Amino acid sequence: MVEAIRDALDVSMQRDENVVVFGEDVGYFGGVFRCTQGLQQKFGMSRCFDTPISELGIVGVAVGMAAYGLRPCVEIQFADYMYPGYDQIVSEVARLRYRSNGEFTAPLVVRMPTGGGIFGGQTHSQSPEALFVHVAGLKTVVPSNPYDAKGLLIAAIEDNDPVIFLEPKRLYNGPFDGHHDRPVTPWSKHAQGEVPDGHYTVPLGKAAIRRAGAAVTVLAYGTMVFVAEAAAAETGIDAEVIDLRTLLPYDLETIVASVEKTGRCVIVHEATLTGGYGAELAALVQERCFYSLEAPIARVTGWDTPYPHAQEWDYFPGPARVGRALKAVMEA
Amino acid sequence: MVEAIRDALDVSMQRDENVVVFGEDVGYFGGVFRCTQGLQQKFGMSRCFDTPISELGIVGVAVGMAAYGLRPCVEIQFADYMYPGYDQIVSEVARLRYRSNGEFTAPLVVRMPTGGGIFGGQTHSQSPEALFVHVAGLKTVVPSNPYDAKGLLIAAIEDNDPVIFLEPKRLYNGPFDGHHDRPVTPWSKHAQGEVPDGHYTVPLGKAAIRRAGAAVTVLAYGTMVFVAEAAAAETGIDAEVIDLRTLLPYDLETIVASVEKTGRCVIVHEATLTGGYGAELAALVQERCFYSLEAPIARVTGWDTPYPHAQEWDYFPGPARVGRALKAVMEA
Amino acid sequence: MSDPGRLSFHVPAPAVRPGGTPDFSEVKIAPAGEVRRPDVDVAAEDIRDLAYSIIRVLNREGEAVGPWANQLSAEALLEGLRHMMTLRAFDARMLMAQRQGKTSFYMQHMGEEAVSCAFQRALSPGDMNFPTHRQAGLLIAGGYPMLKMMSQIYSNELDPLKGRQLPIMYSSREHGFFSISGNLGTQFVQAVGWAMASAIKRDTKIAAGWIGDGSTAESDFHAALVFASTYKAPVVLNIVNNQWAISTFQGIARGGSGTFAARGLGFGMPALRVDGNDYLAVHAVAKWAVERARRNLGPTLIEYVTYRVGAHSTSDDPTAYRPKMESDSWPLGDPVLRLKQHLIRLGAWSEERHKQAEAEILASVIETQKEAEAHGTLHSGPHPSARDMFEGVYEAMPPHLRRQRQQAGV
Amino acid sequence: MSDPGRLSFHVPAPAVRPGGTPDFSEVKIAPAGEVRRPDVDVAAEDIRDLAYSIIRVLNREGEAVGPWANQLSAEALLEGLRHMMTLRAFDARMLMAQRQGKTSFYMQHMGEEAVSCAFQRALSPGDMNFPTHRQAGLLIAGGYPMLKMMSQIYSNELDPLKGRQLPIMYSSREHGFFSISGNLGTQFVQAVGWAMASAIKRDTKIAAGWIGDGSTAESDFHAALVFASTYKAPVVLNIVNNQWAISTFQGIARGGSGTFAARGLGFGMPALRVDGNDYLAVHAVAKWAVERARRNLGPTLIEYVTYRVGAHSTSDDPTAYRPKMESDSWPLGDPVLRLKQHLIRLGAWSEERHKQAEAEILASVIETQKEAEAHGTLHSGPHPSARDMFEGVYEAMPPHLRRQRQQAGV
Ligand SMILES: Cc1ncc(C[n+]2csc(CCOP(=O)(O)OP(=O)(O)O)c2C)c(N)n1
Ligand SMILES: Cc1ncc(C[n+]2csc(CCOP(=O)(O)OP(=O)(O)O)c2C)c(N)n1
Ligand SMILES: [Mg+2]
Ligand SMILES: [Mg+2]
Repeated sequence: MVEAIRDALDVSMQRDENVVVFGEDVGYFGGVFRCTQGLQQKFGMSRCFDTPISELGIVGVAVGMAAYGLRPCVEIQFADYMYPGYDQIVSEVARLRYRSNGEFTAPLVVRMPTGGGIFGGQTHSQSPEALFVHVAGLKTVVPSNPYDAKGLLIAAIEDNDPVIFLEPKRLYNGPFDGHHDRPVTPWSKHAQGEVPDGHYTVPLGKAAIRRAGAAVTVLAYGTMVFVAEAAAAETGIDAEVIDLRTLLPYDLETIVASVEKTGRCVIVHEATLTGGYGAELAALVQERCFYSLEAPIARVTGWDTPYPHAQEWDYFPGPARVGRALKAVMEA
Repeated sequence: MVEAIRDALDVSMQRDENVVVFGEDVGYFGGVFRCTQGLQQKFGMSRCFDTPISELGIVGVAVGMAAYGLRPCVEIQFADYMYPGYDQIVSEVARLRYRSNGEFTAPLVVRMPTGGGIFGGQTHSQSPEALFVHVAGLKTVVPSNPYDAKGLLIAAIEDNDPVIFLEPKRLYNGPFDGHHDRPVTPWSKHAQGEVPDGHYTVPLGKAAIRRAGAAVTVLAYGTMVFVAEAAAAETGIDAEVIDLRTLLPYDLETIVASVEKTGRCVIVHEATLTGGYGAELAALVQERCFYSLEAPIARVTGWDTPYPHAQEWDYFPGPARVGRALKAVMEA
Repeated sequence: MSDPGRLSFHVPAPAVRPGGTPDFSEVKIAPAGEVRRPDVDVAAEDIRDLAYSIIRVLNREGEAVGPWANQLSAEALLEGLRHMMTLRAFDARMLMAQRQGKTSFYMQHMGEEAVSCAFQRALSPGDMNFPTHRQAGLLIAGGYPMLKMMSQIYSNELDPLKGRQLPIMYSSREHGFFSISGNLGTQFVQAVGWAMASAIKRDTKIAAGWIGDGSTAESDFHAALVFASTYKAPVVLNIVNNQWAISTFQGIARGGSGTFAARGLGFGMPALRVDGNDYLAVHAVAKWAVERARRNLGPTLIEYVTYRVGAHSTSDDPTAYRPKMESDSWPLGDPVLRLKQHLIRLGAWSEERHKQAEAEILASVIETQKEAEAHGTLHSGPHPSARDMFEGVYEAMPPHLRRQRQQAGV
Repeated sequence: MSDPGRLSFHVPAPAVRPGGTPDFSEVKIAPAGEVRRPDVDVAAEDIRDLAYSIIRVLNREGEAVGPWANQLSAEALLEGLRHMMTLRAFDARMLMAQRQGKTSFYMQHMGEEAVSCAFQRALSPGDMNFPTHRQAGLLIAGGYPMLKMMSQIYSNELDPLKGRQLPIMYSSREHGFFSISGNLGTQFVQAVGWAMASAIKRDTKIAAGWIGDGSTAESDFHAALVFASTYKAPVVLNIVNNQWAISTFQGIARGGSGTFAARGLGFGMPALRVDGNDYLAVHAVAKWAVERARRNLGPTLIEYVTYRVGAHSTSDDPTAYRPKMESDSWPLGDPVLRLKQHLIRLGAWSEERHKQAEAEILASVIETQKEAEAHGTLHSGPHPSARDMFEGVYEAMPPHLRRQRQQAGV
């Protein structure tokens, strides 16, 4: 997925010289996950450069640049480190168009690696998507595979609204279904690892059905898509797995159509439970599909604790936990 | 309610000389809402003082002080301005006990005026409670009247965990049911405006039933408690209005008991809808009360836009909107 | 080490509080004309002293003296006087309108008019200000229609911001005035970003950031200085030190540092301190810094020393925290009176013409106000719609917001 | 103004990149003994030059010279040498353990040992460090049991932090070592708060904040300086300039300013720059600043000039961004070798005793390591439980978390 992201940046920088890329260690070195490798060499120091360690500064200068007319696509080294830039995101990026009645806009993208599964402990594992989804004016995207990552990132850069682009870091080098004790499959051995050359987009706001099923709907995104698929396969439950891809604006039509068909719904995410994005999904689904629901909607998520180091696999919502939830919902 | 908060601070500072109070304009002037008036004079410059305009600094030094052994109770001038301090709140305040295995703790309180209804526009009207409730390690409190405000604030200061204390600014000078065109009642004319002298607490984590009813449960907090009461009275619907008081830890027992009784639930808050605290409440209620529910749970909230200035009353979830929701839920 | 004894806690406090006699004797004011005017390509380390001095042009007699004088014609100065007088009249009317309930909130500029009015005249078309809440002079001196300002304040049907923003939170791309944020400080680093963009695009435009003395404590101030100094951004970074941040005197934000300008020294940035009540000095220093930026010599930090004569906003009463007459003792005088005196001394102006101008300006402001009010005030007359509230959150309204608008029945 | 031409964008870059020949000729190094030692109650404005110079004690010949010399006995220096050698041996073993998969992550100190080891010896019991990720010397020189450090790194059953924290994120209230945060910078302002609290309580304890060169760009750095200077907090604010922030050279964070120490000047704070590879100089300057704090004279900012010899962490390879041999050309040498040379020159040490000490220290570290491993490593042996994961989020477990723990079946 790293290559797909790099490719998306490359394509975007080639097509539009207003696209600039910067962040901590993204210039000469190409980013700690190497997503920007080679871009400085190819496009020069003015288009791709290192910044001081100030997430506030990174987002803040991006706002000024976007107001000027550039399209900054910045990197926050880990989503866990976005908080110093959160004021600029919430108070500025999200509201600039609204408060200036469209006179100034902030068509920028903030990329950040998100999620756990790499023994990163509490400060390299967080999934803060709920903190963006609650903020009017932002769009929030979470790709689950290289094809989508490239197409969604290009779409995000071309979008005239600000986009928070969360990259599940556990998927950078291959799909991950939560079976941490099994060998890692590289993307090259996976269908969605095939990424076309050149320009294409995956539209924001559209979910994808990853596995059709009739018994229960699983709403997931990022790494959890693979976990959900594994859980379905392992339990033998005929689950329909929906990869939301864009968390806001969300694809309510696809969600409602599925739940109306299955009558059951399990929501899966890595972020902490309380006030997580799953709460919004549950609230929406019960509102829209109340009369179709045959069981309470279940959420399988990270626990309401900081993300621990040693207890990674006790914390991570893996296929066993998701499988149990599927069974429970089927039996309810 | 201003006097009740001041009283709580006064009582706490008298009982425990480790309680210190600071923030922007809170010292000599006594705070822009006058909640700390007189405290500097009474307790001296070392116990109550003005700070530079840095919400990061205010929370950051409070963490160091709390680690030393003090009990800082700091003020953020408006909840809308807490974002520069959000990193310290999320990454430090909330996780200090956990990450140090209890060796260092942050028993501090962050007070902030919240909510709309005063023509404060987008930067003096926000209700960011969902951004705290999602963060493990924090407690979040929203009082709705002077009696509770004093008792909850004393409890918060005495609590060994960090507490976010959101004060609905529209309630500072009297209850407000959303009828902005009617004369303002002062607290002195309201039962809950009576505040006992001296020390007492209202326990964190316990909701209060403000209006008993059998037809539908309304979950509300802060200003919305009065709006909900008004809507019930005006529609004549026999609603049970629950004032949550503490959003985390929440009082699930009281909520579930009520909804199991009424079979219907309306959730009301001023914050934007998507990803708001109401989503969590809806998710919990449908999970716990699925088989009792006779209608989809409805949410009446601020719209998913920044808080506008001129359209204050179009934005504010007033009794008319809540009333419509009550009727719809009753008819569903 | 001998027993050092116990520590004690230090909280800075102003010399005088209500009831006391105003005293600015500790404010060191260099005589006008004393501070040198270095070349714009001077090395920052060679002018560190300028961060601790104060550049002044107009002396007590109303003469323009020293190396920073003689930058503006009498016509330009007359125009400047008119801008400041207009801003003052505008303030007076809007304050009154707020008291009359025609709007919710207002913030005036009394005493600080020279800073934004003179600065604006040092910019070129296409340059961009990133202002905070007390720089309406940038708009007035930049020719922005007052009708729009009033309409914004009234949130009426002509409000260019559709009622979405608090009064005085103007925005005008055309007039080089970035949308004001209610969150202090955020604009300062955005100005740096805008300037970086101009350099990236090999453009010629520059940016100006604005911040108050109190707000320099915010994180954005630091980020702005870090990024500006690293990328040598073509930006002028302006600190308006009006001595107060609501009820908090500047000593709380400034702490142990001698001046706010000194904050630039740690970044190797030229840092100048200037008499903010001296139209000529403000303009001369602004021009110097703008030229530096334009010539790609990098950022400049400027502290304008001035005094907030009025209340912080219509929501506070300063007599609760400072002596009532403090502003009368402010040693740098009144910017309007000082420029007026200078122009009279130059022979280009007179008491009578001043009075007449005052009356004319007031009349014209009142006329505009009437026109604005015909289009509505906050609580009466035509106004932006609830529909407007739902627009502009995104470029195109997403489905969830469309549903909400429908629910709202608008 | 004549046509200034087009702007251009400036991005600082290091003089040499991989493939090039290391070159530190632009790094100005004052001879040892040259910089004066002011009294601790000196006015900050009288020592601004110290922010641009570099305090050094050990000269090339290994002699201690100048006014900052002669603060420590030979015994104390021998102890210091042992601390640094211990830290180096500890690093070597833990790095290897990480490569062997016994833990997930490690960060070494190679080249920077003097900074934290010497600083710690200037503190008194009860003082509190607010460290960042490269100050384990504070623990080692402070006598914290190495078994606990290793257990934390291994997340084993003895881990005082119950497996909750990333390796090396130690915490020890008893040893004056505040819980390390993975978020850069946050601790710097907390140190100021701790110091303020000590002053509020009229205590005698002081605090020390720590931050890396790269992290000075973070907002917390600014807030720390603002609050420390306003309240004259009894705190020593330490910047460890090891030339690199992961792949980013210090010029990106430093920008146009001459030095990191200079950042203190804008706050009227004494700011000193010191040879961070000189145990004696670090200790002398630390003592000076600690005394200032203790005597209620307020904060001091110190920049330690050193060099990160190893990789940033076990997650990166520095040859991708800097010449392989760059560390060999670093002009300030190696702290262990320099102190060793000095002690030999003093007649208190010899090559043989050094070799022997090296062997002894390594043996003892290995012994402790074996003991730690008997209690488990990250992926094998005894370890904290899933129950531990649910504890300590709050003082008492709230109902929602209890339900989750039950659901987890633990
Ligand atoms: C982030 C943030 N914190 C607090 C406030 C509240 N506030 C509004 S103006 C003000 C004082 C600003 O003082 P200063 O920067 O000196 O500017 P001045 O008003 O004097 O022009 C404060 C504290 C705010 N608007 N934003
Ligand atoms: C807020 C935040 N942003 C980014 C990071 C990622 N990060 C970890 S260490 C580091 C470099 C720090 O450099 P410096 O401050 O010079 O300290 P050094 O590692 O050189 O000791 C970065 C960018 C982080 N941990 N926290
Ligand atoms: Mg001010
Ligand atoms: Mg470094």
